[in-house]
Amino acid sequence: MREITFLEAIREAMTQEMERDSRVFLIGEDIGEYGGAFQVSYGMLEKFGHERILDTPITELGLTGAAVGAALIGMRPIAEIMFMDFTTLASEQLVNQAAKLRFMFGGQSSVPMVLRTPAGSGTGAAEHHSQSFENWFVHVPGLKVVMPTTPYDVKGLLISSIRDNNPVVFIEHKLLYKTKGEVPEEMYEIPLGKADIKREGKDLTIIATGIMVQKSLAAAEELIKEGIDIEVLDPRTLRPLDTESIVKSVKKTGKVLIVHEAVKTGGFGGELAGVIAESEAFGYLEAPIIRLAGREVPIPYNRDLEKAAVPQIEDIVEKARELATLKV
Amino acid sequence: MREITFLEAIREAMTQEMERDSRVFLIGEDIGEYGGAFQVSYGMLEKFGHERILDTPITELGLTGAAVGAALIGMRPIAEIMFMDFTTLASEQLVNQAAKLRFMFGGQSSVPMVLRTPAGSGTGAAEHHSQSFENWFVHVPGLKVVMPTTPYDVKGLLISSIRDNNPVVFIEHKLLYKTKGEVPEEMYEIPLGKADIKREGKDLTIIATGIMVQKSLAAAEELIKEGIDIEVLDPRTLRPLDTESIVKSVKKTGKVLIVHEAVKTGGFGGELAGVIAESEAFGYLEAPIIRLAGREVPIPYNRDLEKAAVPQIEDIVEKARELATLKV
Amino acid sequence: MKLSKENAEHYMLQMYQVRAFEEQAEKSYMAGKIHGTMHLSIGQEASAIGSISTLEPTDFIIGHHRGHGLCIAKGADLNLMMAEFYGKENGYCRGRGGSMHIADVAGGNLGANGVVGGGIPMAVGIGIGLKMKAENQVLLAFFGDGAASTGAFHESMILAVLFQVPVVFICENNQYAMSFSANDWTTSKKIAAHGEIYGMAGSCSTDGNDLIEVKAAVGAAVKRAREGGGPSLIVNDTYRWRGHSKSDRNRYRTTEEIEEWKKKDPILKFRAYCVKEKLLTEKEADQIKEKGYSDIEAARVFAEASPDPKVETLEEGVYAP
Amino acid sequence: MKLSKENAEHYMLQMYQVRAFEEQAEKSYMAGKIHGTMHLSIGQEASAIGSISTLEPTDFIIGHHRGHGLCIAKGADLNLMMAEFYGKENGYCRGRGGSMHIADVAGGNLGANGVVGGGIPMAVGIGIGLKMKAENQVLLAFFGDGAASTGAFHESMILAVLFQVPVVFICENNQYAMSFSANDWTTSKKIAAHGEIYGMAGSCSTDGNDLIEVKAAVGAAVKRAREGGGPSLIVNDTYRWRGHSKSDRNRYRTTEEIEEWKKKDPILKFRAYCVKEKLLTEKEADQIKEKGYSDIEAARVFAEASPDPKVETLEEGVYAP
Ligand SMILES: Cc1ncc(C[n+]2csc(CCOP(=O)(O)OP(=O)(O)O)c2C)c(N)n1
Ligand SMILES: Cc1ncc(C[n+]2csc(CCOP(=O)(O)OP(=O)(O)O)c2C)c(N)n1
Ligand SMILES: [Mg+2]
Ligand SMILES: [Mg+2]
Repeated sequence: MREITFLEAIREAMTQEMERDSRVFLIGEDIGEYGGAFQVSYGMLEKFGHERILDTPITELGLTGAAVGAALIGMRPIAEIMFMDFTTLASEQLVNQAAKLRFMFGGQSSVPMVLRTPAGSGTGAAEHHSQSFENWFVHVPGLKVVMPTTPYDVKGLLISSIRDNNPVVFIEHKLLYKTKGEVPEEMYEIPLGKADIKREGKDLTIIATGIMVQKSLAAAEELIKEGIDIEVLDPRTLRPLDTESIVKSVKKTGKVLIVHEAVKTGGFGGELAGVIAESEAFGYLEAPIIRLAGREVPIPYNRDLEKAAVPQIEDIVEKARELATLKV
Repeated sequence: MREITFLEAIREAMTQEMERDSRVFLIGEDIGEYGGAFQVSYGMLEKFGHERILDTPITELGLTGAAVGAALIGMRPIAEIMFMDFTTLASEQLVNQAAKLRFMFGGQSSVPMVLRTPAGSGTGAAEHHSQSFENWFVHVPGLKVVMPTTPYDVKGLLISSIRDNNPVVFIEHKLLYKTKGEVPEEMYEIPLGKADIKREGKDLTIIATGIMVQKSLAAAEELIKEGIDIEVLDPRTLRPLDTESIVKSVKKTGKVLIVHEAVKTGGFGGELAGVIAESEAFGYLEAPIIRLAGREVPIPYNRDLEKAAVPQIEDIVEKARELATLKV
Repeated sequence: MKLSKENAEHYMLQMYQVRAFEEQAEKSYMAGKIHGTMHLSIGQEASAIGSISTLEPTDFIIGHHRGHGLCIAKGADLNLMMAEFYGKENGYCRGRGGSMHIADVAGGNLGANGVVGGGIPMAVGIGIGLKMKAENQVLLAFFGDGAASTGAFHESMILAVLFQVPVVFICENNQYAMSFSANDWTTSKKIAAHGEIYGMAGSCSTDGNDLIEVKAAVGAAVKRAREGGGPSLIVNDTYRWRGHSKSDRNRYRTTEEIEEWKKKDPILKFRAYCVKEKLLTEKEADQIKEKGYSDIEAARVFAEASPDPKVETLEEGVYAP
Repeated sequence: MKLSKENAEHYMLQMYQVRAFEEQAEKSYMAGKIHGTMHLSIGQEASAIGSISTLEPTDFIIGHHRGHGLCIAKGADLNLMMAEFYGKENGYCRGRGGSMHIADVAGGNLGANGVVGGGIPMAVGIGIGLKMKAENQVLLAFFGDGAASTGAFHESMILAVLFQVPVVFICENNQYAMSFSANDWTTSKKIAAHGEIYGMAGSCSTDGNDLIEVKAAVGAAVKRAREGGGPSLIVNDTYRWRGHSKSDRNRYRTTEEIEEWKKKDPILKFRAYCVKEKLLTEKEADQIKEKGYSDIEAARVFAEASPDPKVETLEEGVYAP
């Protein structure tokens, strides 16, 4: 099958949906001529014109609210926040309005919108352009939160997100943009709320999100050489979470390592730990639930420090080995 | 000893600190003549004048940033955000600036400020005036997060927060404002990062935050009648967390129930579960770690629905009984 | 602009309904039948009704926390509205929203909001959507003088002009944001002037207690918006008679000031106008008033007899299917 | 306003240092010695240096992402600055901040910022603090034309006027916010006009490529602020020659436009002025230029020889003791 990049898969999903459904449009900063800070929407202005590619000045709150309002009357906007760090400016509209309007109005309306945003470190852009806030939005009933990890997944998940009748926060790790993979040309949906076992194994379950899925897969390849057989589970959708798949995998392996890039304290790993520790999988646990996640620091500029601030393949190998070989 | 309300204790802490230290000032909406939406600062304008009680128009981002800036040059501002729901508008300055400036500038500066905000449901104020976002701020290195639960604690913790050289998010549950308790007139500090065992017990540890501490204590009184002896642990400071006290208590009782008002998914209960499940207490657990927390809905207006949306004493009694009597 | 008798009767009735609704709301609250808080617009009726009288039924409004008048002006069913105020299952929002969040989406009322400035960015997006749908509809977006100080306002004005949305932004300047006086905020008198600089043609202030003046100003802006002339910003100067909400102790203003404004009662003003213009006799006006109050009494009865939501349904309706 | 020879030499040197610093930055990046991104202010030097030349050493500035010129103008140590750019332990921020976050707190530079508009609310607070300390200090707060569209700007202007802070807000209008043209944002030309309406006396625009004009305008505002006259808003119209950052492909503007602006090079303009006014000879100017470039070369050598931060120290310095 044809191989394209993660970034191209996003562009293709948006383009195909815009061709299919005239209610879909893009709104964001520098998404027109500039093509988006990461060139995700490059070329789309030529195709769809200024009527459907709405380039805005720097107005995170305003443009997010504009997406909410348009969705409220039946459009299907895709808003882009250039860096996830700036969702701090947009969260009022996302959290108080988009997430709540339907419930607050007793079901009279819905807010079918997608807010796409690049997250994560690794580009040397330092403290204000590197954060991962997924658990903030997981904490908000009314929102859905999607974190795709492969070109194939990102296309199917984005199409589902656009077609979903609820506000979806769609988080793209920057270092995934140039990764390549097989992606069908036709449109397809990957249902929100379904985890994917990216690698089957029997000794230990790694639950990883975003870029950590790729790093965990690489770690698993290392460890199989030592005879340690790792299962890598990618939730893909963080809210709603596919608890069933998680419980099943942990019951099978009896051990679990949670890996994410976001800061450990208060992060999504806690939610995963909580879900497992209160489930029937608890009785099957042969070792503590271990979280390997971002260190308790802002993301620094210096390249070595930046790397040290988030889990790397070696860190995963080490923790996974330790846990897999632990006798309790 | 003299009894005063939680609200009066806050006012007294602020007043005494302002008398002691001329760098301390208040900034917020309607904190002057109006006395604050909950009358916390009532009377302080007369005492300190407009120079130190800075009443602002509706500018959550602006006033929070103003506190950050003033702190940056050595003042000690106390900013009030009228309802925690509106920290969504202020979080850019809190999360990207206040929390990061010191690290980002390699230690050249510090940001000694307090952001006080009333949180939680129970006042019939519905979706936009009832939320609990503590875990958002727990997730941000550089911030401290304090959630006091008694008049005595709130005074000592607020004094420590004002004297702390870091940005502190200080979360006050509205339903606590009118609760009464013994509070010394003199100034005293309660160190940040120290949990408090609010009730000793041996059968089960309840770790509760905010108003849930009071509800858990009431539940414990019910259960002792049935011979179930509950330990209630109040972390008081959520970041930094007193992991040691938590682990110790759980090792002692072997069972743990986590109770908070914020929505369960993505909440601080996950962090607590994660901390316990990866600690040495794991080996002492005699039952799954259970979280009892806010339901997966915005806070509704109707009184019965509003109550049903967050844990009540009966819910705690029931869960605690179930867990305490569980044989695994 | 000359009103028809029919319209005069209609506006007069709506004004009394709003006044009666809010007086009733206050009574129900005092009687302990209602929990929470509420924001009354008594004294501001001309702004809501004058503005919304310029719309077609297919047009839209989006409101703010002080929104009872806006709802009624947009034609809300008084029973469903009162039931919502009482938190009942058959209220507009199934009792989930209450006073601060009433919406009547089918009737073109896209809802009140508890966040000051919360509706303004959405208004831009609604305008974008209306433009894309090209059905010639217009939106009125209401907010208070306090909301004009928010960042949401500034960003939204810029976007509204950039995308030339068919939206009329209406600032109901009732002189205070809680205790914060519009005179303290040094730009208060200048909100409309900002509008001009943002590039909104025809931004202006009105005597917001004069229904006729409000209707004329908003009507012109609505016409311009409908014809593709883009957004406007209109400031209706008015006054709230009651405290900000139930927590208000009125420490920031004098009784004299309140009394002064009460003399400018928008209802009496409109009534006098109708009588002078021979649109209504005093007797007809009295009958309308009576009808207004009895409509609300009927709504109260309806609301109090209505069922509460079932607790088992709590988690319904968070997500759309 | 007549410059002293000493000042002329000083500003000329700073201009060349800024230009040289950024040319070096670009080279180091191209050579793969630097990761991340950077924002060059080549073409905007007069705005930074003209503005900051009006300050006393005890005064403060707060900057934005395009801040190299501001740092140098405020008297930064070039070695420590370059070391920071290289992410080294002995850089101003111990390599934690990099290009976008250089601060020199002891020197009164309260730091650059990666969030557009991020420094503006802080500026108000710094102003509040300075007023409370009553040591007669002033703050210059820099931001771009793009930042003027943010809610942070609007809220901050209102608060600045309300509290009459000793702050001069300086909008460096380089015509674009990334690809977004100041002409597209319909109020771009009107930022200073907004300032007037907010109630900032003496808000104005300058030819931001003319150091003398900038200095005069900012100087007057600084004087007013120092004397308790409150905040001002000044817009320096200028142009960035380079792309927005390393990701820019310059699709949104023409080569002709860039070439047109290059003819208005602020360095050549100031140099010509100095020669005309007999403050400098051509030869002296050449010597200054040479010194500027060699200072930067020395800084590069210093930076490249500097140690990297130790990974073990990662978690240091998040919290103040
Ligand atoms: C963002 C935000 N900040 C603060 C509040 C608390 N609050 C509710 S209404 C209000 C005053 C609003 O003033 P204005 O916009 O003039 O409307 P009015 O109440 O006068 O009708 C305030 C401060 C809020 N609801 N939202
Ligand atoms: C809040 C926020 N939104 C978006 C960005 C991405 N961004 C960085 S610089 C920039 C343009 C800024 O324009 P302007 O303020 O005019 O400054 P200039 O870059 O032209 O110097 C943008 C959009 C950001 N850093 N912060
Ligand atoms: Mg008002
Ligand atoms: Mg610019």
